[in-house]
Amino acid sequence: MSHWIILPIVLPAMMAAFIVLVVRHHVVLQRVFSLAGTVALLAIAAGLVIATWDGSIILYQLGNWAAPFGIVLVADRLSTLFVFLTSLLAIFVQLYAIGSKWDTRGRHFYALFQFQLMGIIGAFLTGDAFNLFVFFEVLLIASYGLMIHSGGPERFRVGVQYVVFNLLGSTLFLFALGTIYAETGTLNMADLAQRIAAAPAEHTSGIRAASVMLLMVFAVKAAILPLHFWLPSAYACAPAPVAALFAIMTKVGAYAIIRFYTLIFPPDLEATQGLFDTWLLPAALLTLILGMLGVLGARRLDRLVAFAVIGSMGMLMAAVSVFTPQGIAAALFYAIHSTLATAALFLLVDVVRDRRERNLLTFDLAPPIAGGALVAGMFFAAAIAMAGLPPLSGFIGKLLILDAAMADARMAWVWAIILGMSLIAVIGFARAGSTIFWRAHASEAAYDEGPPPEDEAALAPLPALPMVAIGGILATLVAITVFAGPLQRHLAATADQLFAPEPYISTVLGTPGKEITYKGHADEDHDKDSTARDSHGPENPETPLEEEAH
Amino acid sequence: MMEAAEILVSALIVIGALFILVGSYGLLKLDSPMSRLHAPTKSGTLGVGSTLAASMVYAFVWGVGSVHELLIMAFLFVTAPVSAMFIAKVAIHRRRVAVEPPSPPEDSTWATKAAPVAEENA
Amino acid sequence: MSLFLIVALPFLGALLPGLMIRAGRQACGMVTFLVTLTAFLGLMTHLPAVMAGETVTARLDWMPSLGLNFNLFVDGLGLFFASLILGIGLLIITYARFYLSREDNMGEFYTYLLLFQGAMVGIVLCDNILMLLIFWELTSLSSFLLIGYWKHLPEGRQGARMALAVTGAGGLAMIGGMMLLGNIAGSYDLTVILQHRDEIQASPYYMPALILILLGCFTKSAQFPFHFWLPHAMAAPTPVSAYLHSATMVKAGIFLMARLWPVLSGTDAWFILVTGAGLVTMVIGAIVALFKNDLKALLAFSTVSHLGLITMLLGTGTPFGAMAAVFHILNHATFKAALFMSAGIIDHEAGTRDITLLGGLRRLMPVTFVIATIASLSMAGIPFLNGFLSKEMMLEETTHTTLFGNPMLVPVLATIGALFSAAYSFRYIVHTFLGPERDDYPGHPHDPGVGMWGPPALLVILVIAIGIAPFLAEPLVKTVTAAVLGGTAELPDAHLKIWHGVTPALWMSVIAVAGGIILLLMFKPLSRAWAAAGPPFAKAIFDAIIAMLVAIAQAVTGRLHDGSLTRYAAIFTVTVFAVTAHAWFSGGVGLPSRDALPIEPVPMTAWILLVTATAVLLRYHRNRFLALILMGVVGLVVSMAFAYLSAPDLALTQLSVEVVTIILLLLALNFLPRYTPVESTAGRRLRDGVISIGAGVGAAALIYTMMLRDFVEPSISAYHLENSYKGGGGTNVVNVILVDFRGFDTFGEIIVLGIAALIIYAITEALLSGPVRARLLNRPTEDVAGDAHPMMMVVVTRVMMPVVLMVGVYIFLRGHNEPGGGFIAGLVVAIGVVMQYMASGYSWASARQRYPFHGIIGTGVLVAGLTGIGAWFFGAEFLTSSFGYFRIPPFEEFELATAMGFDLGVFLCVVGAVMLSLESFSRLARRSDTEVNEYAMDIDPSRDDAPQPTGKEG
Amino acid sequence: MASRLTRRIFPHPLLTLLLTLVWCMLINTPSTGAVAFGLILGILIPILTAAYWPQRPLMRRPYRMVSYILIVVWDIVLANVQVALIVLFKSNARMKPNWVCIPLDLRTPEAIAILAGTITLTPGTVSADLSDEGHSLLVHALDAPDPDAVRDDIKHRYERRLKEIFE
Amino acid sequence: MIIYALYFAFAAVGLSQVLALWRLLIGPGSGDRVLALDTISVNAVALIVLYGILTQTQVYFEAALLIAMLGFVSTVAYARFILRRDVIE
Amino acid sequence: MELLLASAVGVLTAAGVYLVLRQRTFPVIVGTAFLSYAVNVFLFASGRLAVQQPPVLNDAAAAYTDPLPQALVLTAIVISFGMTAVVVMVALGAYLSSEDDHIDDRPETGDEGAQS
Ligand code: NA
Ligand code: NA
Repeated sequence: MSHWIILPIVLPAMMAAFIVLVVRHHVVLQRVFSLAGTVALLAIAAGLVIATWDGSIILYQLGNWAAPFGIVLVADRLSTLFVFLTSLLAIFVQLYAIGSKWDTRGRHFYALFQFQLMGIIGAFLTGDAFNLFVFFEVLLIASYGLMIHSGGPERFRVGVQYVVFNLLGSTLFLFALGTIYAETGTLNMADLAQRIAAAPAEHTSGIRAASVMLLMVFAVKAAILPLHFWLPSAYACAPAPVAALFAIMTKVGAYAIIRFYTLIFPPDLEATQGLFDTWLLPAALLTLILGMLGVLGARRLDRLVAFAVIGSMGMLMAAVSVFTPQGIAAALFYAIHSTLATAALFLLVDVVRDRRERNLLTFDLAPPIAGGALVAGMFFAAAIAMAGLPPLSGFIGKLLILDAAMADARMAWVWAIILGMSLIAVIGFARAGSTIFWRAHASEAAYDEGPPPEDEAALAPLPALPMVAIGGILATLVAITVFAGPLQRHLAATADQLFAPEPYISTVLGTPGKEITYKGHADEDHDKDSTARDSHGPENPETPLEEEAH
Repeated sequence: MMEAAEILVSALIVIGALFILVGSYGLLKLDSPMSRLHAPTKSGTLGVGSTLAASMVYAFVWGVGSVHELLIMAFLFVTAPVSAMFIAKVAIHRRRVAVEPPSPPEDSTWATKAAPVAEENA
Repeated sequence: MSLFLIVALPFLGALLPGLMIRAGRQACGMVTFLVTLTAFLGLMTHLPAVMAGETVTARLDWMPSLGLNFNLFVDGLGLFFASLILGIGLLIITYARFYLSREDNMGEFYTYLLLFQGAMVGIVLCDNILMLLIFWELTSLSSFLLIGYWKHLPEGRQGARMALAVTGAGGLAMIGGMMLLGNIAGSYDLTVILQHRDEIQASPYYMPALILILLGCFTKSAQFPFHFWLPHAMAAPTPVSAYLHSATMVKAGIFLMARLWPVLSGTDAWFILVTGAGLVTMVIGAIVALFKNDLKALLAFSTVSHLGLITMLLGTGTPFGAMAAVFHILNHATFKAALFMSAGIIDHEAGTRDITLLGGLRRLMPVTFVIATIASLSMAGIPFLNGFLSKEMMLEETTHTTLFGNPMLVPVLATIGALFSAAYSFRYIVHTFLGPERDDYPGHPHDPGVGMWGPPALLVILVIAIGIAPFLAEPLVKTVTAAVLGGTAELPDAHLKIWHGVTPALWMSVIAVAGGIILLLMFKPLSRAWAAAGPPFAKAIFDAIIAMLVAIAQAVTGRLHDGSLTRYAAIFTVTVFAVTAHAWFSGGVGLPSRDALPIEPVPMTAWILLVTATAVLLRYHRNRFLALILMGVVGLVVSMAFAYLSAPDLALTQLSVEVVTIILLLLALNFLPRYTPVESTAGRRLRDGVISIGAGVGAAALIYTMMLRDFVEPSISAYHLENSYKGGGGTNVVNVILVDFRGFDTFGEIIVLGIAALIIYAITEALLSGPVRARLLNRPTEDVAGDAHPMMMVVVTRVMMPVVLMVGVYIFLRGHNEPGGGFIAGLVVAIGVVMQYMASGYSWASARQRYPFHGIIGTGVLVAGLTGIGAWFFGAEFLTSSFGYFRIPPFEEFELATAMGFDLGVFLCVVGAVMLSLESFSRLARRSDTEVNEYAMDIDPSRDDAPQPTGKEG
Repeated sequence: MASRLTRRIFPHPLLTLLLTLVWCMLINTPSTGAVAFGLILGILIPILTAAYWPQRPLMRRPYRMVSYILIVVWDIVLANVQVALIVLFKSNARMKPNWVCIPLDLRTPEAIAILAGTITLTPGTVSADLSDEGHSLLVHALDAPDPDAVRDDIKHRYERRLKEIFE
Repeated sequence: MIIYALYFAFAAVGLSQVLALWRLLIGPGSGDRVLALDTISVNAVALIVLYGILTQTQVYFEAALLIAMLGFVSTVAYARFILRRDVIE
Repeated sequence: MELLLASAVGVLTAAGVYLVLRQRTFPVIVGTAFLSYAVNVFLFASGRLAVQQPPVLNDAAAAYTDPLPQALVLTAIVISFGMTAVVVMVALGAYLSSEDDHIDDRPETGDEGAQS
């Protein structure tokens, strides 16, 4: 068997542990090791994408235990796609963190960073519902640390809210898992699919309750209304590279919804009719509306981008909630696109923050920043992508979603809201960009008593590495636009694979695991209970208690 | 023999339970914090000790034998005075005593009442 | 030249000006000119084929699955528009080179211009409507950059945003329309769509598609009521206005109506919408234009009016109307570009565009005067100029048009439009150039260099040439019209000529010109009346709408996200409750299949304890210390319940975690207020009570129902029970699950714990390196008891800690077969160490601590991970376990399992994590006035006898 | 040299003994293997924790500890019955709680701790505090009309014996 | 006979827990509450041991040991908090 | 027995939710601790209840209590401990750096704050 599947999980974990153990006092070494680890991760992820390109499903039985009894990792097109995306994003984010020196503004940045990668990738790869919970927790707790990295009153206050809200989400996850285990007696996702499909028709309440509870758990991650409240402040307050990395975190929720509601609770499942097919689309559209209203109404650039994330999740989930291969394929394209676009925006916001006087992110008047044309140009490109205007990937994503929505009876609503909200986003981004980047040029005239003394930060030349990182993300956006055709073919194949889950299920459940050869004690006549002091011993079988209990 | 053992175990259990009950009853009944401290620290400890002894006897008669109950007993007996002392210190510190303790025959004051600054110089 | 190259050239070339600007403005302008010229010449290579009626195509697959492909084609219509775009582009580039001042970033300007040019060429040449949408929106974006080019001008920024909002909105609507259209036709390729007239017009989606597409066209082409953005776009530098509003941007909508004419026109809906909008726009634009004092605003509204004219012509749906439209597009492009450029010259030289500050320029700027006059007269529809010809055709067409059953409506309105058109054209000449010379011009008016007047002059020559010899343009116009008709109708028989005889159109023309002169003569009183009437300003309405949107957005998002976690949590709970309840009650619950266990007195007592403690805690939670004590009770009861329910491992874990948690909370409470103030009103508490009772009842009902029913299939744990000993080598199934069957969960779990400790450490560091540090150090010392490190505690700890460590080792070693294991052992050991810390204090104990807790965590994770990896070397999966039984005298036979290595990692990680967390908390508590205690205990009478302290050794 | 090495290996020999005993109790089934393993741990753990117990308390006559423990156990049983009777049958009003101060002759912390522990576990008394230099012990008696008698009893019955063992 | 002794013991200890909880709730001092909690945990040890006799198993030994040990540690922690506000200093 | 356990889960959940809805960080943290008690018992009960069953394999036993939920609860307990530790520290950081332990960014207006 090949160990490639588990490497993306074990490698960051070991790297983080190594960083904590050996190089926790050397920032340069931490950078080197962490970056090297991430590059290796990307290579492995690429290998996994290639290995699953033809539709093969790779199974990894941890501890060599057969599913559903042990935990399995499953690599298929969907999971490897997200693993690759995560690794790619991680490289850019890390370059930015190095270039902007964010990594030195607090302790244990790289350990947390690598653990975060481990959690995210583990969530994508696992084939076990409870193990998914564990990886959710890994990624969450790492995100708590990263979110409040470097501290500060505002970050702590927002951090408390972020943590508490997600604790509620985690609690709900456990309630859901308890319910699902109580109903089905299993935790393996493929096994769940089989058992739920075979569940008696008169006894569906528990399964239905579990299915919506899980949906809400994932909806918290995916920031779907009305469970999204944790997001705006947390993302706005998080250090830029962290916020950029968080761009993939919402996708974990989306991934889980796609996985669970194609594999375990597929749209044609009798037991769960009338649930997510009814509720998810309205929720997604409301999310879209709220996100874009947030873009329009934001008073600060960082919050604007945070709301753009919510809006993008609304778009994505609108596509998912059509629950057709076409819809899922569109959602996947949009997921890739929006991850990169929001990451780029968060990093650009940080560049602006760093270079504006008093780190202003409000739309107040401030002098222009050095290298403003480059930053403005990049912001323009990223905003275009985010708002779904041509020529970047956002537009293609939008077309794909609109196209997919034709299959839904509520198409008119979907179209009207998506298009209407695109307009709102365009207006919002135009308002923000023209204020931040253009109005600055009016500042000399606008100040009554002459311009304020020039800020050193604003005049220093742009540091190269951060711009390379952002440029890299934008270049990737351009690349997925140019190669949208082949990419879309792959995503369509991915979606088709999701809607034909039999190979997945049979691979997971049909692969034999460990052969159990009985290894008793050295002297065979000892039986297993002789070590166990479970009873007071077999010598006096009639104890007074048993006697009386008869 | 078995009957004797049965009687012994039962007696130990009942005695233990009674002591425990008395300890908790005293905890509720006694009217000052320092007095309340006496009941559970002693009766409780002996009550649990008696129960543990019952368990040991039971194991020796009807099982393969067991001595690890002694360990729990030792644990309780060693820690109970420390817990009691801490709670007494709380009572003294929070002035929840009916009568203030008299001055020590030697030294200037009781440790709990010693101001932290003075204690640093000690 | 390849069509791809023609479209790509402006985009690729857009990179050049930015680079060339370092070589100077001349080089910058030159390279832009050359790029455009190359594209233009490339386009001209297709002229012969197109004039011969052929269609040149180029195809490239992009996203075939979506139907989005890079397909281009050029026919008469495309060639016509592309030539206009590139040809006038050349003139504009030349003009701009001289128009822009030294302060303006020319590289940036030409970059935007080329982007815009490319997008326009893309629109007119593309054969895929999705592709067309892309170019369409690109024109919106690039025009946004162009209009906002003068960033320091608020009008520029606002105008740019307004243009983007309006045209962007139209573009978005058009996305919908185009996708519907493509779906009806089964393809997004224009050439295919154009073949499906009947299907399209029969489809139920025709109406929505038509409306959505027209929304795009009308906004782009500034048709009423979307016309208002155009005048505000005049804040752009004049070359931009000249380019965007004569030949390009605003013509994009016209182009698209023409392009889709074969499939969309001919229906009542089309006729009413397009003709109606065009007519209204034409009249309103003309009227408003007359009263504009800004030269460019006047021209802008005149553009609105003329676009309305063309739209109206396309709306009639007749071949003749189409031909007139095509001809007017050409004519309007020529005279309007010339007019904009002349307005720019005036602005540039006289220093103002305000018509009220001008007049009498004819002697000062004779060349400009000539150019502007000829162009204006063409616009007014004076014979022998091209504007006259197409306007005659328009008027002719209106006489055959019946709108709302009234044959007079269209002709009369058209005449009124023409009349105002003549009026403002005359005003442009009269109020700018005629009249007495003034001495208060803001600048020093004089003719500019040939670089600036050359381009409009060239256009004026065209104006005259076509006006005198229209037959020259006829082949072109006919080819283009044929392309517009797209084979759905016969090309009209008419010819382009000056004299058609005395037709109604001629009379209408005469009325228009004469009326125009009269209007101009009456201008002053009319102007006063206009000002008094106070017509609504579209900008004000638009601004109000945007402001309202922003206000709504801020109200909605601000109100919802006001940072009130309590409300977020309430919404979360209610949502979860409601959705789950809905799911539950809409399904079915089978009958109970299990008997309930009897209720016994001891569990009943425990239940009473738990409920009482919880209730009292809720009542008195504001006393935080009491809350923690009650939490201790609840934790103990829960642990006991686990023990009672045959889960000793759980009981042990819950207990030890409980204690560590309490210690953590106590450590934190040291810094926090000890009481929670009453802040919630009774109503709010009632609300929260209702929500929480709902949640509680829900959870209870859910688990109660399920406990009395069986699994749908037997649980997988039967396998674990079956194979725990045989395959995992342990009789404690729970532990075997933890370290073997589901060891990967445990791996994640210890990482969570490790991360928690790292975060706590990092936060401590952040706090201690910030402003908080000083506050912490100088916290007032409260009234605390003496004797921080009591002798009895220290002495007992000296014995107890080693014993506790022993117990830890014991629990660790037996975990595989009996309750216990690495996790509980880790907690026990940690608690033993904590005992030591509590006894002798943090600083005394940590000075004697030899192993950094970070390192212990790292080692733990590494050991656990490496144990898992170890299996690889035996060709097995991560965490595959192995075990065996060994006998080494004097020891009894014992079992060694690789899972123990994993458990050791767990153990280390737990010890490290718990200790690092506790240590971090106690580091915060250090005050500046406390000294590190030198001795383990504060009071030690034996020190009286032993003068040399031994406390430091060891 | 040798003694220093011995001190490194056996910082607290009695602790080693105790730990070995604890291990045997934990294992609960007597065997040489258990004793051997217990001994190994009994040696290792004190070495690991030696830093936390820097001085080795002097015990001159450790064997007398046995008789002391027996006395205390007996007293505990008696004391509990006494306390139980007081708690059950004596009203709060008739009880005479009192403070008892005991000047200490003991100087070794370990010995003082054992004394204090003994006092708490035995008849109606709880050791509550130590004086600020460790020369007196504060004891609370649940029902002691005559505190001096209690003091003398404690000094005679327990402190004297401990003094013999430790000093 | 033993079973009846056990039933009696369960009842007595259960009652003791209720009494101790009562003290915990009425206080009045924090020290009283800590003492009550300590009593509850010591009584819990007895409950576990009794349950071990009832079910004739020794697997609950560790639980009893741990409750004894942890009860002590938490009592000290609570008391230290009242005395010094800082549990580990 | 099932009724006792289910109602205990209900009481713990209700208490947890009520405390989580309070306005200061400390009760909220206590609330999350209660929620984790509740969910741990819930998860445990998903394996159905068994009284006086051997928790460890032996030959004499006819049936066992379900070990899988126990393992899950163990994992959940540990994870929630880690989470609690972090949230306590973050809350402390928030309080120490702004001298305010409100969990809401600003106290709610309207029916709130009358007494604060
Ligand atoms: Na917890
Ligand atoms: Na675990």
